[in-house]
Amino acid sequence: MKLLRKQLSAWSWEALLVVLLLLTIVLGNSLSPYFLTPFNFSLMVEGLVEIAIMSLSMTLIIIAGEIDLSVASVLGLASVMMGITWNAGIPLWLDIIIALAVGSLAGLVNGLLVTRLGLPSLVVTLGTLALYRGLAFVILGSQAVSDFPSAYTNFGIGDVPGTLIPWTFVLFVLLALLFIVVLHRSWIGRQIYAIGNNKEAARFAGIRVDQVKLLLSVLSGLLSALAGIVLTARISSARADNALGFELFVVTVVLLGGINIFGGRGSLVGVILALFVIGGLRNALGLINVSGDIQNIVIGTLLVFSVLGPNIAQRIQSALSRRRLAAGSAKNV
Amino acid sequence: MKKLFQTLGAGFLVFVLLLLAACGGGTSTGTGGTPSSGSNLNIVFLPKAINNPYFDTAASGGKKAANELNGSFKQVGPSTASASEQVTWINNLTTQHVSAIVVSANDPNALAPALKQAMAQGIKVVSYDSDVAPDARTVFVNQANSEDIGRVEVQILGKQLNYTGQIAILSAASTATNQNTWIGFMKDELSKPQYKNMQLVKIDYGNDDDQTSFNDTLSLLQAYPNLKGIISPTTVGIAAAARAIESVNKGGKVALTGLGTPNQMRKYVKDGTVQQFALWDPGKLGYLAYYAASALIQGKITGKQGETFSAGTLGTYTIGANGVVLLGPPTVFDKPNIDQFNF
Amino acid sequence: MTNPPEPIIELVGIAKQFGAIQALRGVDLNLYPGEVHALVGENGAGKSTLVKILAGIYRPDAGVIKIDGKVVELHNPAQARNAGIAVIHQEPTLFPDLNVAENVFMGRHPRDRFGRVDWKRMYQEVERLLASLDVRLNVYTPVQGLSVADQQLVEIAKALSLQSRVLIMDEPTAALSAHEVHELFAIAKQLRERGVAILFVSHRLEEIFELADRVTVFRDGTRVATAPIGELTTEQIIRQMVGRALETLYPKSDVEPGEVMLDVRHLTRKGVFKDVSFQVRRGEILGFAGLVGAGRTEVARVVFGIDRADAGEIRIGGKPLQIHSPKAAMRYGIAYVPEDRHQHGLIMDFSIAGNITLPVLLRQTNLLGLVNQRREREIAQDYSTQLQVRSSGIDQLVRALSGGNQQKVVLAKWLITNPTLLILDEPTRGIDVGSKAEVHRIISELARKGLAIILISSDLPEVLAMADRVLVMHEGHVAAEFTHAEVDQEKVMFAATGQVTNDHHQ
Amino acid sequence: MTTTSEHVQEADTLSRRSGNRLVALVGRVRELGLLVVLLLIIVVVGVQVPEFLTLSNMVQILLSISILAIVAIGETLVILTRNVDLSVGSIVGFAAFVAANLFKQNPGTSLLLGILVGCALGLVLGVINGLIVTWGRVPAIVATLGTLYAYRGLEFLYAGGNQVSASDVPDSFLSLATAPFLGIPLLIWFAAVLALVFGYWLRASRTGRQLYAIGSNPDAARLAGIRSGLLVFGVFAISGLLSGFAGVLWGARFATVDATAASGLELQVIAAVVVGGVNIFGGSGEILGAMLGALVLGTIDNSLSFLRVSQFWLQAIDGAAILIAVTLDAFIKRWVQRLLITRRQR
Repeated sequence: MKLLRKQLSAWSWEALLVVLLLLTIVLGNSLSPYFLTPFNFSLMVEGLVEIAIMSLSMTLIIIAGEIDLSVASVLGLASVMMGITWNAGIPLWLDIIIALAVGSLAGLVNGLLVTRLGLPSLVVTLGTLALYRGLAFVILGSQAVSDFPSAYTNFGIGDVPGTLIPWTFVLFVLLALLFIVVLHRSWIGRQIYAIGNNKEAARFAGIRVDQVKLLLSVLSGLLSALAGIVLTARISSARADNALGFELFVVTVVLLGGINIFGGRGSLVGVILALFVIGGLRNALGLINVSGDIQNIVIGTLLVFSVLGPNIAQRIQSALSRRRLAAGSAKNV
Repeated sequence: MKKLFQTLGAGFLVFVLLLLAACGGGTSTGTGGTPSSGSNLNIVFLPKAINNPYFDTAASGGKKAANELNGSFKQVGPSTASASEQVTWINNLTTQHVSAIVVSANDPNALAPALKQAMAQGIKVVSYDSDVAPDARTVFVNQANSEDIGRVEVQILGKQLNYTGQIAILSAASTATNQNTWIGFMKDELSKPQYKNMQLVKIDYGNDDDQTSFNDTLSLLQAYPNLKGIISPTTVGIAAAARAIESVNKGGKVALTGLGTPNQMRKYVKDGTVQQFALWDPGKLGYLAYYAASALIQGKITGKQGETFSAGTLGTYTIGANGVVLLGPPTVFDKPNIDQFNF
Repeated sequence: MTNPPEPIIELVGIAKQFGAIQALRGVDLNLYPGEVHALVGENGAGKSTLVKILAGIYRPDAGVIKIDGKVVELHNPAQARNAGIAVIHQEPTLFPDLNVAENVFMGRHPRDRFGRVDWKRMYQEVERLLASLDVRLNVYTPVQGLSVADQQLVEIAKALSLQSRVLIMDEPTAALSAHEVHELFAIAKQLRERGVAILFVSHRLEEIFELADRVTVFRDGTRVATAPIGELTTEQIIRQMVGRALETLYPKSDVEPGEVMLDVRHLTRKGVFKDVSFQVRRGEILGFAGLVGAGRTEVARVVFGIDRADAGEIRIGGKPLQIHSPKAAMRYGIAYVPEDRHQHGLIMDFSIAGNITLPVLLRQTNLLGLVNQRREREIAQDYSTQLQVRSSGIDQLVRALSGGNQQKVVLAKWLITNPTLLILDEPTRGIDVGSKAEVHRIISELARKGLAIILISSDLPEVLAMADRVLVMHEGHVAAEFTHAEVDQEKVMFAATGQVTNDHHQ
Repeated sequence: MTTTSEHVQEADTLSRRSGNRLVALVGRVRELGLLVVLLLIIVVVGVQVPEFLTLSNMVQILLSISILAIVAIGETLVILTRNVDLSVGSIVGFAAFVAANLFKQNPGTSLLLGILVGCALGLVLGVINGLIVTWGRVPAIVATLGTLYAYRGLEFLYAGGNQVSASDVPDSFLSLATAPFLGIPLLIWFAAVLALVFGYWLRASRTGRQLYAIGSNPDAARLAGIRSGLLVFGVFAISGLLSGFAGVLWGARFATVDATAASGLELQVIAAVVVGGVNIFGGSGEILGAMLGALVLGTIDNSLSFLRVSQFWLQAIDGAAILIAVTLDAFIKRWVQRLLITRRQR
């Protein structure tokens, strides 16, 4: 019984998110008759894929006790790399590899600054947030490259034949499964949690803390670049301002997913649920023509309450139990 | 750990299952919404950004047309000029099966796939103000002949400067189709012999952001002390530039012209910071765009060259090459005439 | 020692409950001016709870606190402070970015008539305070540059500046070297002369006999005895603490040492230690004595690959090796139980099983890198039973365990790697007497199984009893080496304070 | 024997004195470094482009950073307590629109009332942040990330697609930013006076020192009887208030205000504070440093247009400046720690 309760409380956040998700679906359905249509779901997930991909690596990084604010800028930089390499007549497959390599390199720079110089990742990636975005603008200005081959752009907006499942979503599902297994089942996942909980103790237990962090930084760069390739395909245009400001969106998804901002706690399942809660809410509001910025009231409030709610509940609970205790001891006297 | 996959089943799979349900329906469900009937004019405007007085004026024109035609009018869009956000909006509108989308593109190509998808769902697409790729819309309602706009602005400035001195251009986003076409014609006009003493020293992109345009103008003035004139072919840019010039007391010393709305520019025309600027009436643009969209919905036109349609008080318009409908020549505003306009 | 009749602090019937646990059950305690009152008891006996109640951090569920005969309520640390109670916690609670003087006067900066902070006066007063304690500290230095001992002096200066009449010291000596303890005691005695009442919490009984006037023993949240120190013996105190007589605290068994396991030659790390050489054999326990900061932990860190050596050689089983990381050290069969359990030893939010298997994760993974959870749990269960970790099961979070059980988890975690060389750094610091004996039993058993063991400890009786040989370090070099037979407390102290050189011993 | 101990004492006093100097130097090394960088930029750019050195351009630089500087003062206070306020950009934008719109809707509104309304709005939003962080115990980065969205959304709800432009508001409002006082625009005076007041307050008041204590060691601060919750609440309120005031000034300076005003300002503010040597994890740093940080970044931005470098470089250089600043900080810190350790060993 006790064990069951503990298990429940360990997963209560995910349970709450499932409830939130169901509420979102009910709400969406009541707001717009188009919400529960397969076509809408298809378009919605298509528009979420880039954020979804970046959320995966962001989850790992935050669990390891760091943060990467530069993800959206790396995305922009990768998008620009796709553009200029394609313009230069380099074949598409090589463009993709170059974009991924540049993304990884950007992540590597973040990681080296954090691990080798011992700088706080919050500040480092705040700096590279500006730096990488700036480089993207320096390289491509505010032009756009659009004449990508249709095979590539079709990947961005096309569905699996005979269904309404976007190819990009298939990519995300595969990645998500991989990440869930890696984080929750593999030794490296366990090491990530250990590092986020107590970096020093992890090091003393023979975990190569710096290497793991460096790996996560590179991974974050790589996935952000992948998201950039997806976004470039989806809107068939490589631009320096692609995904401007998405970093906050990604962090919101991860935090709402129950990942502790100080590291060490949370699960990917929660993050994926949170992704669909936020995506669903935005989509539902968009369907009744609420503008994105007003949608953000809901998102922001949800984010605050995701931490505030449990805190308040806990305080009320402890206050109640204290009162009960006081009443009890008074009776004893 | 087992719980992990159980919760996964409870939550994540709900979503995936819904998607899989979609497969069962197959692609045919996509068109399952209400087919757009001729009487049902559900037309939505999607400007570059929603809080821009220029587009607000255009929207009021659209609303007027909607009243006349007994149709519905809505305007949605991003708060900052962003192509990818416009894509999201197009997707939202496609899902809702509106009857027509009237769009001003932040990027002609970025919007194309989404618009094509919308067209595949039977939604009519009209572009106004800033065109998209021609195959992603049926009709483009052009506010003015691009060549006219580009050349007129250089001519106005040339006259004011006596055809001598350094000039700069303060544009919007460098991807904006209309801006680039105009700038192209400006450069062409400048290459004529009478402008040989005028040098274009810099093209600056203020991104249709007030603060950026303001600061950029100040930087231009500092960095090019001999600058004599600025052309800003964007309503946001010219207003910001006028204020910037005035704030450093260079009014009258640095000539400014471009495209602006009379209400925004009235103060500066009256105090002499700006002598002349041009613009078409955006209200009429919106009005015409709405009529074009409704004609498409009702099947009166298909976008072929030579077709004609009636646009209420504006009279009858003919579709030109590439599905372009031209609103008419721009109006030049100056101190004597500016009080006749209110938009 | 005659006590004036009026106590400064009188505690009557103090009780405190946390959830289902009754931490204190109606405790009475009096503190008189000019006495050092020792408070002893096993971990969980309620000492810390009492200290926190006096510090205003916890509020008692029942009972009365009287100061100078008047009933007071201590709702927060500020009220306790204003009531004249100063607390020196186990870990110094200072502000690393601020300098010594500001740390002393934080929140109470002297002010001029405009209400501005009077910096000059503040520096002067702190210098005067430190001088009165005969302490040399630069008042302008940020605290982050100070040693733990110096930081505690800052805490004491803070207490003095508050004109505190009651000074509570919660295990102040846990992180201090013998020399530093000596200095601290000199200051405590000085304060006693001034009429300050000192409540002194410690696990080290010999310190209590050196300093205290009276002793109070807690067991399971109740006070079992209070008596003048002269009326008690160590054995009596221990019996009252644990509720039974302790057969033997140091169950050392003799083992015939085998071949040389670890051979360290001329190991040097610049500015930390130099030219350190020693050998450890299989089945042998090598004790490392010395003052804190003498370089013992630092040598261990280099052997375990956490820090790099600048010169010298480490041989294991006769082969010279480069140990660049703890991971490499583990590969060579080295295990290191660090001195700071919380900081370095455990992942507090992991379960017992998760902690125990952390160093060997890779060994329990299949080809895809996935952890075999069943096997992991089996191994964890096995070791936690062997070491008698008391818990509700291997899924319990280590956060919820007592210090002694946490230490056993750390031991289990390292034993699972099958080490051939085990380095124990202060393995019994801050754990209660009962657990201490168990840890000693485990150490002896491991030595008997043929492990080479290095035991670093500031607890001299422990080193003397457990070690086959004792190495004494002083200021970064080996000052002396003794065999079990020839070693005694005095010799070690002489060497550790630099009064005997190596050649004298030879 | 006595002589030796006297010698020792003498040496000790000597080393203590040099210690004071060392500590004082370390405390100033960041500010000095920034000054050197600033001078270097001015000299290098000034030699190439003499117009850069004109008084009017200097005033221009100061004008361009003044609003940012006022927000940075509040942000510094928040960061000193080991928190962060990401919502400042949204508060500035909201206050700017509300104040400007007030003048648009009621042209007769007194200037003072307009300022008060903007400040009050900022204060309320800051108080909400403070409550969420202290009473709700939500980490500041999460709380203010949420309110960054929420406040901006509320502003959109209030503003819709409306815009206030220069011709809609009275000139007296616009003059709040530009009117000269002793030859220098008012805006610069506001920033300078606020920086001095808060800088001095941090140094010379008990409360100011307690902010450092909270950031340096929150647990110890509580044990020292510092009312951390109240003070942290207070700095969020002050940050909101200053952002509200900055918002009013934003309206006055840029005159054209819509719901997107001051988006992204939070990153620039944090950049200035961090470049100015304020430790992002609290406990150390000064207002003066943050102001210098803003000045250096502003001067770099300004000089780029003089050097006719594409404006696209701006952002990249800002980012690089942050990285260089924190990297140097790390090296300085290592150096100081090594010094302190070797001194202790002696």
